[in-house]
Amino acid sequence: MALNVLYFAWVRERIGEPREKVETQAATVMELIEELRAREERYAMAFSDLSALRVAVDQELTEFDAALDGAREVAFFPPMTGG
Amino acid sequence: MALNVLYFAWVRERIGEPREKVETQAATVMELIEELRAREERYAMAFSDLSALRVAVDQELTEFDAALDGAREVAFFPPMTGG
Amino acid sequence: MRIVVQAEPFDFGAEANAFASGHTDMGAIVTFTGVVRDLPGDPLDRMVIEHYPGMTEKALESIAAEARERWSLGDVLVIHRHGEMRPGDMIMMVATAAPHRVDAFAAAEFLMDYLKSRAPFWKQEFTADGAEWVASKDEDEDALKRW
Amino acid sequence: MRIVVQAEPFDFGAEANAFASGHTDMGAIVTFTGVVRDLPGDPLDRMVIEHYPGMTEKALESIAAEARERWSLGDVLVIHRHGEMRPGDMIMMVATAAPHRVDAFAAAEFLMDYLKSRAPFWKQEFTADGAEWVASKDEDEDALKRW
Repeated sequence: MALNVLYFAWVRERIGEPREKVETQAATVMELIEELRAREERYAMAFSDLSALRVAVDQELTEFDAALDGAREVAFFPPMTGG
Repeated sequence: MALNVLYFAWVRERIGEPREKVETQAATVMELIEELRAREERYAMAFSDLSALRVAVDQELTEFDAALDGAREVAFFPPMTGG
Repeated sequence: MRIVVQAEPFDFGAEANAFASGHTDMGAIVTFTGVVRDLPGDPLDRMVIEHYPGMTEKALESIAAEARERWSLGDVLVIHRHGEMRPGDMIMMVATAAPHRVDAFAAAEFLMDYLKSRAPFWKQEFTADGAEWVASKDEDEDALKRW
Repeated sequence: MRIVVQAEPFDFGAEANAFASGHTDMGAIVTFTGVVRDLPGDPLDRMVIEHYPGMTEKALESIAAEARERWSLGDVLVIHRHGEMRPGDMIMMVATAAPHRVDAFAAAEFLMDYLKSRAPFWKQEFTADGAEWVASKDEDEDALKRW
């Protein structure tokens, strides 16, 4: 499947781009992260400490073990600092 | 001593005036209330249920057993409903 | 700190803007505004608020001073009207400015709880049935116990 | 209920007045406004807020809808800016209208607690030392536990 993968804040800075299309068979967010980590050093760096990351699937906050079936958009970012 | 005695809200309505000068030797608020009660029916009515009344001496909320020495102004009123 | 007791209406938005604009070192501004409600089933013609001139200002100043002792606050504003008001009219407002939101919220709630039952104001409501003094609520007296 | 996410400044006073004026059946209006603070010792040149278009609006709507389920509220307003801001600029505001003050206060605090760490905004501060992403605070995460 083709996923839109989005990055925000320092995750975006480490990856070097705000979004990309990723062709993947990953069944969960965690499997997607493993695939990305294996690609290049900048991904490995961005995903080195998952406790500092949050993930949204189709614009809903979720956990790293969330399933990806039917998902169209996955976003990675640090803890939010609104308000 | 001569005290300015003030009445507010329904206490003012029952007494029939907003303020009066009272010549008294009362040592406490309670003694002043007893003197007023003895005066006329309208005072007895206004002071019939002290749990429904509050008192301020020289513009500070206080209790019915508060001393009056040196006081210049005593005010009686129902519980406050500001805000 | 500014304490205002007046019969005239006040401009909530203008007051809120002026209050919030004065403080580049305060991250959090909280306002509370009390509005005359129209009573369902018993339409309110007007509300008249009586107060105790002199004591009112003292009581509000002492409540505001206590809030400034309890929380880290940059500023406090209290405006309270007396006299005649109609449904939809604003009765009063408080505003607090603090470095952090927890202090701004707590101080505003504290001010309101004290102002409700410790500042010498008395509300009277006029409806088609006549005039009635608003009774104080046990819950307002109870609200003071948490501070 | 009105949710606004925009880069442009907003007029806090005008928004507050418009919000408060619409409700003769609501006795209590609470507003919270977040202001860019100047950091003592390390003067802030500017703050830039990044957000996640689409998800931001959804998250704010869902937080506001939850507030309306939990408390008796007449109305909710949330305005949050993104992009570049200077010290003293207003970042965001929430407003709540309720028949009673307890609900208006609780809902405003709830909205702020959730908005702080569940709405997809990220602050970056620019000082003479360079740019730094603002770290989330444990106390903000902890604040959610009380609801």
